[in-house]
Amino acid sequence: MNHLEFEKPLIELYEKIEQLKSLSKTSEINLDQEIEKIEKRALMVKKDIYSHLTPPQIVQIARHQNRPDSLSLLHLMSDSFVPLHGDRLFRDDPSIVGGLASIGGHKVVVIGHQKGHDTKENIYRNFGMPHPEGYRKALRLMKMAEKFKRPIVTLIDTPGAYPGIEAEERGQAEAIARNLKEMAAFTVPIITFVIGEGGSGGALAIGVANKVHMLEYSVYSVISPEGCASILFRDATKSDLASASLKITSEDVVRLGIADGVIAEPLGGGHHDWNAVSKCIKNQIVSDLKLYSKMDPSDIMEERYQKFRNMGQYSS
Amino acid sequence: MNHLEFEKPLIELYEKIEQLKSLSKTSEINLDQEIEKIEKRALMVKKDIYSHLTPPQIVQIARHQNRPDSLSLLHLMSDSFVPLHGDRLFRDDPSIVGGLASIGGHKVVVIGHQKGHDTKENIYRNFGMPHPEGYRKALRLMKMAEKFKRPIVTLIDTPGAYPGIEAEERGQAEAIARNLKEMAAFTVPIITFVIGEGGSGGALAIGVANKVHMLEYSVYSVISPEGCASILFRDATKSDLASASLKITSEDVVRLGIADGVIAEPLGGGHHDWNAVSKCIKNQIVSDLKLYSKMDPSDIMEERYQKFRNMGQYSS
Amino acid sequence: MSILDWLSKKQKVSPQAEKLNIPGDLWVKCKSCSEVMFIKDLEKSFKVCIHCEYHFRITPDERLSYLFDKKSFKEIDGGIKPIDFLEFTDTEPYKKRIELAQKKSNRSEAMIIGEATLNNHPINVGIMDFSFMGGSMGSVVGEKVTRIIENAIINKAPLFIFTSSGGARMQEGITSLMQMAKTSAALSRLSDAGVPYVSILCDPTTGGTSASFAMLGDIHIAEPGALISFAGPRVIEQTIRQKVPKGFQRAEFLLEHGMVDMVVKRKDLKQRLLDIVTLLGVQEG
Amino acid sequence: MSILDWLSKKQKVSPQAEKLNIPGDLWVKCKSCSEVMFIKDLEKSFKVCIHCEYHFRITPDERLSYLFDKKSFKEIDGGIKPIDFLEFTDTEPYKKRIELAQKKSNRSEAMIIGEATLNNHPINVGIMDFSFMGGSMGSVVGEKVTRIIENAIINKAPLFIFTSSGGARMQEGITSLMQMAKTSAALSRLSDAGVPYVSILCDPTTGGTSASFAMLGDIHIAEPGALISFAGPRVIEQTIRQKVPKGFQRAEFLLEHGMVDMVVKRKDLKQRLLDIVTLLGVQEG
Ligand SMILES: [Zn+2]
Ligand SMILES: [Zn+2]
Repeated sequence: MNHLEFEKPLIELYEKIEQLKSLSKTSEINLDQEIEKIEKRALMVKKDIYSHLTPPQIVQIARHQNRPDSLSLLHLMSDSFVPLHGDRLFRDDPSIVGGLASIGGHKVVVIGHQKGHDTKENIYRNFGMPHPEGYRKALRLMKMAEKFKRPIVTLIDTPGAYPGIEAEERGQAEAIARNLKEMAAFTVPIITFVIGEGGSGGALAIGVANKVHMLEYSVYSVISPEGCASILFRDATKSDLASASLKITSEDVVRLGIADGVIAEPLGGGHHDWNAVSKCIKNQIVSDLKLYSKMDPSDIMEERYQKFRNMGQYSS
Repeated sequence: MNHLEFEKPLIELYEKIEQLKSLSKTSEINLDQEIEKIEKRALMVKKDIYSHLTPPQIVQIARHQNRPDSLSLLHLMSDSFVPLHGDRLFRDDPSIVGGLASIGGHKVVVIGHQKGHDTKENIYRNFGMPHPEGYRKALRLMKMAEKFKRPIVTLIDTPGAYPGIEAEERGQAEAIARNLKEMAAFTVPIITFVIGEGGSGGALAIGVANKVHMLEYSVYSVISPEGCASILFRDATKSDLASASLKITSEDVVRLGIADGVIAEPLGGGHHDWNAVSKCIKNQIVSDLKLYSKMDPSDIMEERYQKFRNMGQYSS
Repeated sequence: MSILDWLSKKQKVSPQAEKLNIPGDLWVKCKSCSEVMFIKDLEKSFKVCIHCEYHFRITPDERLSYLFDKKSFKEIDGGIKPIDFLEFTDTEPYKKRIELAQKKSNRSEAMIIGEATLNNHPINVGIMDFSFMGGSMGSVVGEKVTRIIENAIINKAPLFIFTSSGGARMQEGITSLMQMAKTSAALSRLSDAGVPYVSILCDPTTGGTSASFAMLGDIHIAEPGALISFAGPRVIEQTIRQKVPKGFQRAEFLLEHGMVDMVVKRKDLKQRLLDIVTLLGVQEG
Repeated sequence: MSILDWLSKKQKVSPQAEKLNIPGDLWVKCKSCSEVMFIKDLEKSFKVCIHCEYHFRITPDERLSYLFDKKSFKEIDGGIKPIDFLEFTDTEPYKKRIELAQKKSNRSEAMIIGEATLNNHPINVGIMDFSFMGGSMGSVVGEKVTRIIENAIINKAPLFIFTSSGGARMQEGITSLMQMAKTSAALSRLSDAGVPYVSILCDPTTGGTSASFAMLGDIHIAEPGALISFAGPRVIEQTIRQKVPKGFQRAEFLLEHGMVDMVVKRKDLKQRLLDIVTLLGVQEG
């Protein structure tokens, strides 16, 4: 597993524990007490680190290579899952996945950005950055959900839209905009989870939801800290400052009224326990859908509309 | 002007008339009586030829290089015309044109296949053979018509869908099929004119109409006579036979119950008088729309549905 | 079953399998990989080559037996028959072609429709038969597709259509073209009724069939290697002199190009359809 | 008008025109073709270069005067003002940036909305002002776009929005991103109401503005040469090291790629809008 830089004190303790364990085995000296002591200390250090995370550190966790990905979470939380492909227009975009699923007895349509866990996967998935056909695939699946009255669950995990020639040629601005407009009018509930990076328009394009939940160490931002640093701060090295200024952590986004709640992650981050993460998401889905199953379709649409209608701070 | 082969006797008479005229000018001999005689004869020959046209001859007229094209007809018959472009997905396909128009006081959305009158134009227009984006542009405009309750007028003039790699890659089967399905559900009236070639799926993709009118020398066919000859007759030279067997002339197609009526063309074919053709089409549009303006939207849809629902001959 | 019965049955159901001159005729050679296998093994594997997974074309009866509950299929409108209303003759009269095809297939047309059950889920089914005049769509196929759609609108059970067709039936002229509009229009009403439609695209699905009901499924499943196109490779190469790339217009190509949801091996198809019916087929509330 | 007034006005409205050191300052040099022309001639030609037809960026007031009936524009909600709710500071505090922009433009934000008439046809109008912090969309722009949409839903008159914007206003963080959803959602209701919306895309229309209300018109009109993109050329070149081709993401490129209906010269725009309003704007029956 890749370790994050700020976990260094912790990693050193773990290494010590390993050394002692191996020593105790080869030398037959009982070091159990020693080990236990250091283990306790490690836990304290871990708790300490994770209770004082800075925004840039959270960004690192959100982007962690072992962060649970959409497909894995969907498989973990679904009783049954049928992946569907294609926008029926141009291409199947591997950076957006989706399909039919049964989650805790609820039959839903699921959609998510898909990153990889190694370079090969990431190239195939375009690092989770959709082309227009990805948004259009998502829209096709959402329309199917609306047609068959299935709630929609989306998982956001993307650095953002893809800044490439072909993505522009094929109209990614139009594709994103259309999703925003169409999602506003669906009468089935839409539940969104930001599970890693929520990057700009590429994230929002599947995020116009009745409920937007953020995993504890996920981020949601109008622009990447790096982009913001180079454009606004005119200094690419100031991305840490930018990440703090932009207010992108789950706590901040909820405080701003943009997300509805934070879903706690296992101590040390979701990448240590995908199963636990999937369970938390599943529980949230089940509890949300219980609520919406009693609600009128037009009220569900109205709730979502008003939620976004009221976003913004200004003086009049 | 290009002359058709079967007009040869006529052309010879015209040439004679020209010779006499020029002779009478240079020699100052009065040949008016002679000329008048041959002119009368030419008219008789013309009437004779055009009252005994064979299907392959009609195919030639339908494909005539000076056949009035959609854009020209639209400009001629519209009081006001705003061309619109693009499928909002991939490309603007020059082989399909369309826009907003006012025709005889009726505000409508118009769509048509577009051929050229010379090689350069034809290459630009892909000889009137759409790519998928053409059908998708047409669908976008038709949806706009439905949204704003504007009747739809379509002009069919295409050899057919484009048998090319890119057209297949981008899903022309899907694009045609989707149009057929969506057109069935529109509540605004759809009036279609086959103005030249009505070639296969590429034609039908804008032809699911309440009224399908055919210009006298237009054809409408499931496959080109050439294609049919090489596939069914296993002999590419038998296209004349195929064109007769397939029953593709306006008269035949009306007799089969697929088209609603024939719009007479000027003697000698529409290519001699675009203006006259445009007036006939305009009159038909105005008279049709007068009818539909009194009809309930759901009845308009139902009429179109039943029309196509009942096509087919079988024994049960 | 006598050996003669068995042989005659085999001949009917394995049009693509090259018969070998081996005593008893118990072997077939795969058209794709040229490997030889026991016909019994081929049949056990859903008529999929045990060496290269090439999917042989199969008959409607075989499809029914692979997927649906035993004897659950009840045919609808089996008696609709084609008419030669254009008195069309190419290298042979259409009338004669029809008779021949009917005799060969023991079926009146290139498609059967009916109701069946899939693990007790009621399903509306349409299956095309490529061996009947290339599965071409004339008035009868168009009418049958439309009727099974209308049936689904009434009984609200999911609709599965298995396509295998060279396109429109030219011998019925412009009327065959109109079957595209007719079937697609009917599907528009099926959509309004909220009934799921799964289109299963089998080899080959081309021309007017692909450009109408085959491409209008809520979900598109393709059989591995199936040719799916509007204009097929030969038409493209002949008409515009473009050489088509390898794998062009095959099921896997269409998956990449966003036109089908999945390519499913014949042995996995039943479970996949069952999952879809479970997830999409039963309306809540 | 005194020469000083005239000068100060000119400076405001011609940010792209390079001033020449010629007595009286009556000349401008075109940014595109470098030709020099009388500023009077430039203004007579709708701020379009008389040599190369380069379309200079213009102010909302100029747009109003070019298109709508004299004094017909009634501003709506001109008093909504931005707040620095994140206490954001980059190279300068957001608060200070706002103040500066307000002072420079004599406007409270990067957009005006209101009602006007076009040859007596009532129109709902929104015009963005690129000179105000790059026309960036924060809470105020988002709210104003939404309000003019809501206004149109009530009065049923067509909506024209002239976009000119670098995208979302980063200084308002995630809240600025949400303006994309908010404005697009409002347009969904405008569609339901059957009110025509013409989006006029002016130079530049990029980022979150292009990926929301700018791209959701019933009809898209682009000004010649306008840059229209989500990720602009510089972002693409920097991020993925792709060199963009000439003309990429310009109005004419978008026309070819199916994203806009027409590219209309400024001098022809009024007539075109009038035609559209006549053909689309008045509901029959
Ligand atoms: Zn094989
Ligand atoms: Zn210039």
